[in-house]
Amino acid sequence: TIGWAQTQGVSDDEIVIGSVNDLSGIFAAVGVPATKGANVVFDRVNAEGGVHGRQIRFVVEDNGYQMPRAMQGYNKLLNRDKVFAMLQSLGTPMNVAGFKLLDPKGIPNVAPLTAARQMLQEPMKNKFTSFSTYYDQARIGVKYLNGEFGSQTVCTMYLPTDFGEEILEGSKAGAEEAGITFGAETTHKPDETDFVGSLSKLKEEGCDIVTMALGVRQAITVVGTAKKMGLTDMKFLGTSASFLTVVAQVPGGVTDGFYAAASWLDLWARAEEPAPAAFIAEYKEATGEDPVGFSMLGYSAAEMMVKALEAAGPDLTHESFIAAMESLDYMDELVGNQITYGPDDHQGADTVFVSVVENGAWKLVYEE
Amino acid sequence: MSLLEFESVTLKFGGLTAVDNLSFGVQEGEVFAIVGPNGAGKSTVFNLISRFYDPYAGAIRFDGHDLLRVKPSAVAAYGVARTFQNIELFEHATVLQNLLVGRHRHRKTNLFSEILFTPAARKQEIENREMVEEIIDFLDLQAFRDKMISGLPYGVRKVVEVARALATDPKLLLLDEPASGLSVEETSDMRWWIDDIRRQMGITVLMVEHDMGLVSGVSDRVLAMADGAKLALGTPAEVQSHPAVVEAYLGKAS
Amino acid sequence: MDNAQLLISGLANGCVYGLIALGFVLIYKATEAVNFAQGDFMMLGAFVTIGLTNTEYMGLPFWLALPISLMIMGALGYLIDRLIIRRLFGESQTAVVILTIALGFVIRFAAGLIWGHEPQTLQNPLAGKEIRFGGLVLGMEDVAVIVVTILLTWGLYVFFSKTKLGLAMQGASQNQLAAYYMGIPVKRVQGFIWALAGVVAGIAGILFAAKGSVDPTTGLLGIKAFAAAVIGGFGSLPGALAGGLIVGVIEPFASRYVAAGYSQIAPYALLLAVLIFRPHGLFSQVRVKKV
Amino acid sequence: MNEPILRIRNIESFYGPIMAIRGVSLDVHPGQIVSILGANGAGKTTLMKTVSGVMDPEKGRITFDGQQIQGSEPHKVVQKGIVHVPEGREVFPLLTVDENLSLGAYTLSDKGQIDHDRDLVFSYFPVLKERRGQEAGTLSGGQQQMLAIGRGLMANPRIMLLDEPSLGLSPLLVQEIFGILKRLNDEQKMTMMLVEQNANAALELAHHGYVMEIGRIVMDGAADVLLQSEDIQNFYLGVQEEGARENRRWKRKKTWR
Amino acid sequence: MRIVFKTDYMQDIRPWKDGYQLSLYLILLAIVTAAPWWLDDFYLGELTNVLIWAIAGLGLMILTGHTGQASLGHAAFLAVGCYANVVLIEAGVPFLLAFPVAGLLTGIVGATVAIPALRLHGIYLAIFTLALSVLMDDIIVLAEPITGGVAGKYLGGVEIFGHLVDRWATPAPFFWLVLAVAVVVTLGYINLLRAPLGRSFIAVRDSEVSAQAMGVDIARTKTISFALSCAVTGLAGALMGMFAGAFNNETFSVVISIQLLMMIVIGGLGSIHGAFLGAIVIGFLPQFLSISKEYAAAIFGGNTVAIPGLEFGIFGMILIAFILFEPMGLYGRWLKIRTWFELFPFYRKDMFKRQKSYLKTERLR
Ligand SMILES: Nc1ncnc2c1ncn2[C@@H]1O[C@H](COP(=O)(O)OP(=O)(O)OP(=O)(O)O)[C@@H](O)[C@H]1O
Ligand SMILES: Nc1ncnc2c1ncn2[C@@H]1O[C@H](COP(=O)(O)OP(=O)(O)OP(=O)(O)O)[C@@H](O)[C@H]1O
Ligand SMILES: [Mg+2]
Ligand SMILES: [Mg+2]
Repeated sequence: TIGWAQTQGVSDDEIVIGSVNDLSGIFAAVGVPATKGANVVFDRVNAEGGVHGRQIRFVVEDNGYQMPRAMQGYNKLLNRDKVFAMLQSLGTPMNVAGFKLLDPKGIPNVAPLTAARQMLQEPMKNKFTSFSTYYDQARIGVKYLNGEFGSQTVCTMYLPTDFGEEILEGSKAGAEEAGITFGAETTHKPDETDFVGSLSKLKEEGCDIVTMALGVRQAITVVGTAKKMGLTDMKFLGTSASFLTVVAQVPGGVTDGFYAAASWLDLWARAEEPAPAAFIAEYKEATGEDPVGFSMLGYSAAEMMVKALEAAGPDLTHESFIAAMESLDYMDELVGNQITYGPDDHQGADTVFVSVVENGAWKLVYEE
Repeated sequence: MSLLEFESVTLKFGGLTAVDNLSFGVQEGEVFAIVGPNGAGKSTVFNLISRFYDPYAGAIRFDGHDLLRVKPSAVAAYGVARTFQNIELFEHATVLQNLLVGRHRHRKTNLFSEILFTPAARKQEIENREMVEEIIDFLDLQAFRDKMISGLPYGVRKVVEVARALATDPKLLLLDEPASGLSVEETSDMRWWIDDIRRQMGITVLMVEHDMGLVSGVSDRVLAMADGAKLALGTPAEVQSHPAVVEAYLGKAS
Repeated sequence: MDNAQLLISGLANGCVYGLIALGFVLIYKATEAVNFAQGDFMMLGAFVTIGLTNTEYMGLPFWLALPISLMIMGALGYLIDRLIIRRLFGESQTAVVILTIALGFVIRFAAGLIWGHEPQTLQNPLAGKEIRFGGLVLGMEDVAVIVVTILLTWGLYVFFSKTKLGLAMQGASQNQLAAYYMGIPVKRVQGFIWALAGVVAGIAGILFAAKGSVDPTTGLLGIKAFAAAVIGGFGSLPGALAGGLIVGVIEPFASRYVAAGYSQIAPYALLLAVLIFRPHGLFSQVRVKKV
Repeated sequence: MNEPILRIRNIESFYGPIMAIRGVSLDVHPGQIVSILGANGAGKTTLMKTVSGVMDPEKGRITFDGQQIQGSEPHKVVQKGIVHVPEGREVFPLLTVDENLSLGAYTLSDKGQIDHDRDLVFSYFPVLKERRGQEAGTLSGGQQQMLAIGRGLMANPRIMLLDEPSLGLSPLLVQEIFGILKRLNDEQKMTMMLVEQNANAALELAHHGYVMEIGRIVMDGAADVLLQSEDIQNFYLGVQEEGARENRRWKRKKTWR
Repeated sequence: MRIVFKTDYMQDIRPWKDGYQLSLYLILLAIVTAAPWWLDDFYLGELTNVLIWAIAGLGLMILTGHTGQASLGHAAFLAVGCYANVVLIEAGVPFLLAFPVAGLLTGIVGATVAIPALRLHGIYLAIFTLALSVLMDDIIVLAEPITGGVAGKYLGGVEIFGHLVDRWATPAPFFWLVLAVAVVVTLGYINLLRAPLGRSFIAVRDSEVSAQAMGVDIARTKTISFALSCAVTGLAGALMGMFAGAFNNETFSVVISIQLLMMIVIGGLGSIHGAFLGAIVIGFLPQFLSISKEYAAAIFGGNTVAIPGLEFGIFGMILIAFILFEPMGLYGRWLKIRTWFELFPFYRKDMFKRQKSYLKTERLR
């Protein structure tokens, strides 16, 4: 029998992939370039004849980072577009709510744009993440800083959201593994713009490692403020959420010395290397803009999707796709990661890279 | 005992004494008028009764209740209804709805019976409506029953205010310049209406009015005020001929 | 020492809130409308300046870009009134409020389209400079913010209370009909105030972008500035500044001394407290209609 | 007679679907006081509003001093010298008495003239001087009415539209107001269009009178002639009075209807 | 032109004008009830969503449209209702009890909030409620033992008389549940408006002084209005939670509060129809734009994110257009259209031309 005939989102000449993303809300800086990056791949693949003769249709619903809109997006993707799989959906709560709908139908959720551990919650069968979690990033980053500088007290500045709590817990775990103390924490709101108070508190507590789970704009301000206050022995550590080229490029060297533990390498720091250079050229050709880090992630996730679809063969069903995903094992030169999946391993890359800003660019200092 | 009693009431706004040690009583069944120059404190007296202001000193009693102990809405519940000098109607509602709000103090239903619109609620609505229709007939407002207040001319609004106050079925009716803005013809209607309100409905009327024709035509007693204090109190004729009143209020010519 | 630093940084930050709040109050004072897009105006002002100044865009000299961008913002404020808000003349203020919320959506969209969604910083001559006195540090941008805010508040205050036009604006907000009877060209006056609000938003945007960075969602800061304006008493210009300063100061102190998990609540909790005890804000007295 | 300064021709005004003015024409000559009488709802206020531009007529022409002004913005009408003292006072409630008066002179810039006018207003209404600093919204009804009239005078108008200026004023002040209007007319030759319920006083003062009913002008004539008309006496001057209360619902048919 | 002769007071008290009007509404209700048979799952889901928003809109309409108290914080009450419902169900309370109790609890919370809010007017009240909405996020995090904090809560289907009612597994019964709630709330609302309490709401909205002079206790009336409004909003919140299936502190954001207010203003303040019309605009328009984008892409080419956030930008522009076109809300426009038909052919061309209008300060009340 031909399994795909019963599988939604797959027809003779088309595969529908969906995404509930943020194209206009507070995370548009992530969602927009990632979506564009993915489109570059799909457009190219489609132009070359598609995968096993099927064109890929990538349908992105804008959730504006709001739950009701996200639910409408899922309704459309599942009931109207009848997607085969989801790719790069953004937002932990939105993804988690989506699982309730995807799981019963066995629809795969691939490479969500959040590094929360919940992305691999049970049933894990149809869930695949690309990268290490915020938790691991914070944990490993803390250990690195301790090893490198002998720092003794870890503190966390975070937004009280699941994103923040993941990083808080990772930092605590890192401190424990390194055998140092977890000193203090401060909580924030996304509209906060001044951090002198929290920083003096952290100074008072003797913090010398500060992990951060803040918005990008806020992270920049924190680092700049600390400079002004002369808190030079405090090492600031962000995660993949702060690992943006713009953070390194803030004028005046404001962010110099800022660490980020992420699961990929910075794009522009490696612009000369062949894979990034080829990507930059292709992206620019396709969109007319310079890519940013998240364009690269979108691109690489789409590449992975195409690889899996190819490996699944012409008889595309959820089972064959999941089997194909689980068989993937390749080096992604663009992001600098070995991607390996297996029946019990639904997290593609496990490496955490720690980079630091030096002279307006990210420099890799450690990987694990 | 008077129905309404003011006892040495004083009210100050900053440095200004708007009501100055004022005492008077309104007897049940009479039409009592207050006159006085602009800014004498007449409307303020009304506002004191309505409990919009707390007096600085003194006591206000109505029908055995100490008004100073209760909130504004309770005053209406005791049976005091009023109109406003500057017209305060519910603009975005019809005349009928305005009058029905007047029935509020007689509400017997509660939240639940209203949401379910039980037979009791229905009966109450019909009764309210009958009562309000009588007032509409009485004040000749039939033509405006379903009109929005916002589209009514000044004169009609004045009458609607009186109607709304009557709809509360009060013991004491406070009218703040009921005839201002009315033509001579309408003023004479108003005169007969007030007369009927007192005689047929048995409602005591306390009114502020500048139209001396109306005042002397309907009122039993008149209080003249100036600068918040009592100037004269007596029958219309007495007050009108009181030299201080002529001097401060009526002017020599009249 | 420590507290002095908190205070002074809080004041500088509060001035930014105050600046945005001024924009709210300006429009409210002259039209009684609440411009929910004021925060987005500020964001736009910041991006316009970045677009003129930053080397990756037009790269004009900062001091040249400054007046140009303020002019652009003024023109924009005027056009928004002329083309959109004015069509609602005499309609209920709720309609205007909803309109400005929708306008905020459009501005955010446009900014994202033109300047992208990543945070950007204004390249400016003050960047990185700071002054120190006795262990306290204050960035030059902060100094600029404080000076400009105080001057602007004072200037606008004088404008409203002392000039004929300012008085006319207040009159127009209280009774449009009466203002017309006095011969005040109410619509033109409102156009002027929207232009002025555009300029004030431009100033706030420039200072904000110089102090930190902006992205299209920066305008959401407007909500906090709105809260600040309300704390001060919505119709009062010095009140707006004071409200901004209070919020600005409370934040660092709360983060410093209040337990994590609660500290970030401080500005809004303060707002609730102020409103409960002073229902019309700190700086305006309660008014009751005389009947 | 000289050319009318204000000429209203065939004006029709609507509130949505409701026709409030049904083709009104009237003339006001320079230096004249024209008085308009009518029951409530006749459309007097609407007519005034249409002249001062706060309402647009659907049809018809209004010429002031040879220029057409129908449908123009109200502030332009004021700049031409037409000032409207509206029904219901319409003071600026949160501004002080002084500030209200200053706004009355918004169209003028001669400081000396403004100060002089202000003193004049204060001499007419001394209580306003006492209350210079008080917020207008807290004045008593009659005080607000004085302020509204005073504010109108501050504009130094060529023609004043007065909509029930005596509303809520004490008898003494009503006499004074009419005295003031008379003086302004005599001394400064100020032209006026006056709506009054106090028909007696209005016709005593006016040169010419119009009677409106349901949006139409049903009668007009020299004021002294109108004063003698039986209908006017019956319906606007209350002469027939003493009608026993039994007859009160019986209304004599107005001959013009 | 239809003329109705009135011979009985009940004709005015009844919510419908005549049998003809009643039958129109009944037919509409029948058509909507049959929706699962003539709509596919996608549109049924959207219709359900619109109805949930409409219920929330009815809740806010009581407070803002009829009592004149602007709230920019109703998402907080959605949250209260949602969490109350889930927590009760998790505690083993059957849905048919948990649901109304969730509404009741939200009503009690609303009444409690009303007490400090009683002295606030206009924007001061709006910002007060807005702050509540902002704080709700933190409160949910802090109340982790009850709310599950940032990890959130889940709610799959519920059982009603042994039938599974679940947004995804059994969309039709879930739709009927929502429809039933909407109908019941609407009927209660209609009843309220023709009874003394509803009129006292309007009285408080239009003039507090004279409402007091009529014996309306302002504090009590506002508190009841808050309570009713929040209770209905709580019901909507409970349904919204069931619709989403999963929610946490970020679900009921301030943006939703703001959209709720937009919704009732665009629909038409002070009318029940307005809540429904507004819900269609705010609830379905974004989805409609998203769908149209596909057709546009099919016609003009280009991929789905040619312009990121375009739908949102267009959404904003359409809202602006709605307000400019009809500042009194869609219901106002509908009334005009209806009048036009009723008067046909006696209408005048510019009968609905806006006459110049002017505002007065709302700072005094
Ligand atoms: N809220 C207030 N603040 C300050 N002064 C006030 C206030 N309310 C009233 N007044 C003053 O108190 C005095 C009495 O006002 P009130 O309205 O009682 O006068 P009135 O006798 O009704 O006059 P009128 O005949 O003009 O209506 C006036 O001088 C007025 O200016
Ligand atoms: N805003 C409005 N909307 C609808 N109709 C209105 C409006 N204002 C007035 N009208 C109607 O227009 C007609 C004329 O009203 P207008 O106010 O001009 O009368 P008036 O002669 O000034 O009466 P009054 O002596 O009571 O002031 C009235 O029938 C009234 O119902
Ligand atoms: Mg008075
Ligand atoms: Mg009139």
